[in-house]
Amino acid sequence: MTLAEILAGLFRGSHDVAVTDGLILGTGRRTGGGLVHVLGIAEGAPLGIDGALILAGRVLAIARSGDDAPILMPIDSASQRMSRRDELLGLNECLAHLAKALMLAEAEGHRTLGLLYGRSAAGAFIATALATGHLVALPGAHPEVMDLPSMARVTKLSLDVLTEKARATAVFAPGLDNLVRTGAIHETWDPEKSLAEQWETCLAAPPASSDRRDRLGAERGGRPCAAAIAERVAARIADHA
Amino acid sequence: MERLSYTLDAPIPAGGTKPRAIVGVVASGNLEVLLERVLAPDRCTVEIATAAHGFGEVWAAVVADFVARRGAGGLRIAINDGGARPDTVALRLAQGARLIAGDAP
Amino acid sequence: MRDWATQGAARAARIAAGASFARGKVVALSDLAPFLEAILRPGDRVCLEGDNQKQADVLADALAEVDPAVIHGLHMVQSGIVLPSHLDVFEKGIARRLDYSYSGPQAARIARMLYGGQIELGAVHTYLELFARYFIDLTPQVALIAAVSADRDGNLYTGPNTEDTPTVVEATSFKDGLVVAQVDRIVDRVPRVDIPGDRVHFVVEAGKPFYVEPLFTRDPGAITETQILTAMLAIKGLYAPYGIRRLNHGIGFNTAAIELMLPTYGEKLGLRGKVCTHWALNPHPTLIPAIEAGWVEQIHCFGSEVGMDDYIAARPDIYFTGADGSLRSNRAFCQTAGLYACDLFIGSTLQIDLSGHSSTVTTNRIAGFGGAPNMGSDPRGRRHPSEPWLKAGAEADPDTPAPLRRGRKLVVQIGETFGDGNVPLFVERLDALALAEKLDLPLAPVMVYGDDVTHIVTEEGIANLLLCRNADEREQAIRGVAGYTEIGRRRDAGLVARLRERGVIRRPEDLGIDPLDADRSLLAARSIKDLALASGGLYRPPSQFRNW
Amino acid sequence: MNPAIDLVFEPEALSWYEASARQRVAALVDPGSFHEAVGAEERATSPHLALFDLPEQFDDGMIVGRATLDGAPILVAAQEGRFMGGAVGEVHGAKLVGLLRAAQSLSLDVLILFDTGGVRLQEANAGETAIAEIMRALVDARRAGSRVVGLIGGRSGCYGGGGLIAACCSALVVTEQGRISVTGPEVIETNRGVEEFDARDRALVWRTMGGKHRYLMGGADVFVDDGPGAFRDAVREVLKAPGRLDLDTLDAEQARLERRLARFGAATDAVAVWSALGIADAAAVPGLSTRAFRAVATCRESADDAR
Repeated sequence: MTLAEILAGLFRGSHDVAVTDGLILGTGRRTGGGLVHVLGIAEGAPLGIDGALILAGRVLAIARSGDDAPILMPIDSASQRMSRRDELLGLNECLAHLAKALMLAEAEGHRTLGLLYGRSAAGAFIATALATGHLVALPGAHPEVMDLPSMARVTKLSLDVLTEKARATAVFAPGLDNLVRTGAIHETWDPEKSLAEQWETCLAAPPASSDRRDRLGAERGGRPCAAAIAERVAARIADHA
Repeated sequence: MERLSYTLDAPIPAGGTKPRAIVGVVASGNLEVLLERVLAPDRCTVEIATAAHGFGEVWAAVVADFVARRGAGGLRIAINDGGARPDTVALRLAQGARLIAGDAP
Repeated sequence: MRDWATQGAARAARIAAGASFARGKVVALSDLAPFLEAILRPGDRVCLEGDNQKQADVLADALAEVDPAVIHGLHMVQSGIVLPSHLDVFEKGIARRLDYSYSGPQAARIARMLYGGQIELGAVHTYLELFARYFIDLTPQVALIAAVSADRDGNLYTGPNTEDTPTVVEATSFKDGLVVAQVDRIVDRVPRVDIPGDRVHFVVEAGKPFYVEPLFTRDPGAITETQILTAMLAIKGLYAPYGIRRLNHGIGFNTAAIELMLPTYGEKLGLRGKVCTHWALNPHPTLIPAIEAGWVEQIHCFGSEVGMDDYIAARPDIYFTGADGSLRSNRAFCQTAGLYACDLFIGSTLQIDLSGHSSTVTTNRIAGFGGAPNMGSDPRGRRHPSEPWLKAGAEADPDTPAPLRRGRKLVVQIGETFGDGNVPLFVERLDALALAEKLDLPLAPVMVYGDDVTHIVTEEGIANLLLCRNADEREQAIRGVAGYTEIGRRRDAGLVARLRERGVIRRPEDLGIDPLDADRSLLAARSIKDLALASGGLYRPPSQFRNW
Repeated sequence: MNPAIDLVFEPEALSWYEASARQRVAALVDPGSFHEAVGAEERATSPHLALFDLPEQFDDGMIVGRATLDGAPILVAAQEGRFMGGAVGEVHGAKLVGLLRAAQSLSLDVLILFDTGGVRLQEANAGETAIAEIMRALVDARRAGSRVVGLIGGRSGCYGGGGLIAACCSALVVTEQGRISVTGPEVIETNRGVEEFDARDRALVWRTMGGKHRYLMGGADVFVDDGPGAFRDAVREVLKAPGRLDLDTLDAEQARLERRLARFGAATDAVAVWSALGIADAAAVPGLSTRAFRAVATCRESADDAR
């Protein structure tokens, strides 16, 4: 789906969302008229220091605003912007700052919902969609850490071999299904149904009291060990306390 | 990965009382050695998982010399190998024996 | 009547042809290729200066650009085949025959071209041997050399990297040959005259320094515990008992470890002032801590080393320096010094066979010799005594009365029993032999002959070959330090034990060395940054060695 | 006097850069106080490396546990930068998640000894997700009052998701060798060309991503020598400040980062940034000893209460 279709599906006509230099900024109105803050990345743009600070500034302003309106974060991005200038000026801080801002806004009572509708990868994915409280995707979305040809270069395995291995496990190959199976993406929406209704269903559910992605990964078979290891570590640490 | 396993009579029991020790890291040309004091003091087992295939004879010789010369009795030794050279293997085994004997922190 | 001055006339003709491209002696960079076409003749013997360090790179590139229809069939007589252009001239037919010494970075390509018949090989030499032949039967008609700066009269300043230049110019210019120099810039007055202008016929301003490879920089960060153990063995088992004061080191990590352990391990053994005081050695950065700790009295250098110039200039008591304050190096003199005035050479190699022959050749890589065979050989012409030389001579030949007994230079091979990629150091048969067969060479390229080697040091111990009385003992002494290689595992355990009782083989424990003490904390510097700090900021490492 | 130590620098016996993760932890905390949770003997290895015929490590390159520092309990995590470049895989990441969740529930401070190239490609999806979980657990722990201190000075630096986790910490202690970044030099060069970033120019790598630059920019809070003693002293120092992460903190960070872009956004090289900071001989900064560097670094940007 395109961003326009998504916004139409969610808000019908009642939104002022605009895309500037690949950044999505604006607001929309829920079915019942309630306010929604919309910010994200469009057009497969990379996320650099400048964009990250704009988004973070907006999130912090929302967190300070006193409203408890949810934040919707549609994402169709490249990876983090790869450049000398971005690294020189501390891209890691800017991306982490955005992620922290999203988590703090959530703590201040704003539900944060990531909506992956295109590509996303690596640092841009972590700083945006993966930092929201609930991440949904639309079919056709294509998250990846690294594309298979690049991975073939780094691992010195042939593309054929990698493709074959990718069939056996969800753990490394790009693609929506694999990220769903690891638990990174909570659910996939059905584009045939009303997006607004699916969105309202999300908001109607009580906010998660803890990060359940590793449990989901175990249930879905994409991450067999993570939840058990994390629990074992926490239990052992507590035992010694 | 190639898996090798040796069980040997050990003339010298491992020193000290520590239940276990670990030395080394798995990296290219390096290895980790985990030593656990779980066997009878005149036995030693060594299990190896190695990225370098076809060096069984060399491993057997290195392991045999180690068990003959150092305190290895009572130890179950597990090795993850990233293709280390025999001199590095011998050194890590000796470091492991010293560590479990408590000579070094 | 015979004309006794044909060579002089030929040179005059070449100068006249070249002068049309020159103002005085100065040739413009843009005219370099046509200029070379004017001064060269097909079939010329040409020395293109370059060794394992400095390179006349601009002249090399220009030579590769000349028209093979005009200039072809050159006979290259040069120390180093190092730059791609050095082989391009053969590929294009500009050159045909080659006599050289060192080909480290081009080892694989030169092997392919030799197999392919694109190069007609005269011989692979040692540096000193090739220099010698410049004065007998390989005298260049044209020398293309490199310097830092020149004045308009052609006086050259070579800076710290003088290296081969005086030798090449001497052989060429005084035998009616033509000398062309590339310089970074032309100045009114050179800082010091390394080559007098009347020996130099043309100068080209390259506008950049000649290329220098930092070949002698070893990162302490890459030194392994096993290499440290071999260094402990060498210091305690060889340097101390023989009292080695005058020596040369190879460029491997084992010898770098020795250099870095003098101020720590050597100090603990009380060896300062007793060993390692006088050196034939390039300015190894890894020797900085020993120099700073007062171990070293003086060092003569084959060449300089990238980043070391300011440090050297600030330590004129240690190094040979000129009126301008910078290092004066000279490869021919330093090779001679290493051959005749040093009591020990120690270096690493790729293969050692059961006779002790060693080689760095593999069947698809021909790295040449450089200077190692000169350093690593016993000079039969030596006549002055020294304690280590006499002691080694007595070990080798206890029966001859002392006044008639030759001493022996200590020639030590040091290494780990397995090299990179688990390749064994010890072999039944050197790859050099297969290479000689393949190329139909009368001589296999052996780096150090077995009868010159006195000791082999590995992590398993030291084999003293001087004490071996027959070929069988020698073979078992070598097997006895060959560790877990196939050669080592096939030892005669009984004979090896007897050799150990006689001190022919000495294990770490025989020397009071615990292999578990071989720790990187023994290194006086553990990184290039440590070396820079130890130099008080005077050593400025090239970027590729930095992690700061 | 022993000339061996009469040098202008006196490194600690153990180099942080060279030490293994286990050596670092042992030398950092009170002697003998470290108790590992899910240690090597449990053989909690990666379930995915076998698919690639790659060797496993018994701790999957991550060591977590409890210790004391000056007698006070503290939690510690350490990455082994030599095992797969310290890369984050499923087990590796989950151990840190578990530790951070324990820190929140037990109200304990955490030390993270970073040494990572980022996400482990052979288990990329698990690693990427683990990074997100770690960041969330870290933020939750900080919001609950725990202090999380990152220590950076290993061989593999702190790259990729590691760089993002580091920037979520309360404070960062860094050595000159320590590198903090998202995209590695080789990846930038591969994607954008050698004109954008020459990955072989190591001086460029360090002045763009290395410890001195990060300290001068406020990307790290304490600059230390390469040894566990120096790190221990620095940790003691930063743990004097109270733990805090709220909107005020992030507003301050927003202002701090916006100011950085305004001040240095036009710079194309670190030397220009350092000049703009007011360092007279900026080009000399990489060569300075720690003492000399601290003396010129007084004009640095700080991130106090703004991280």
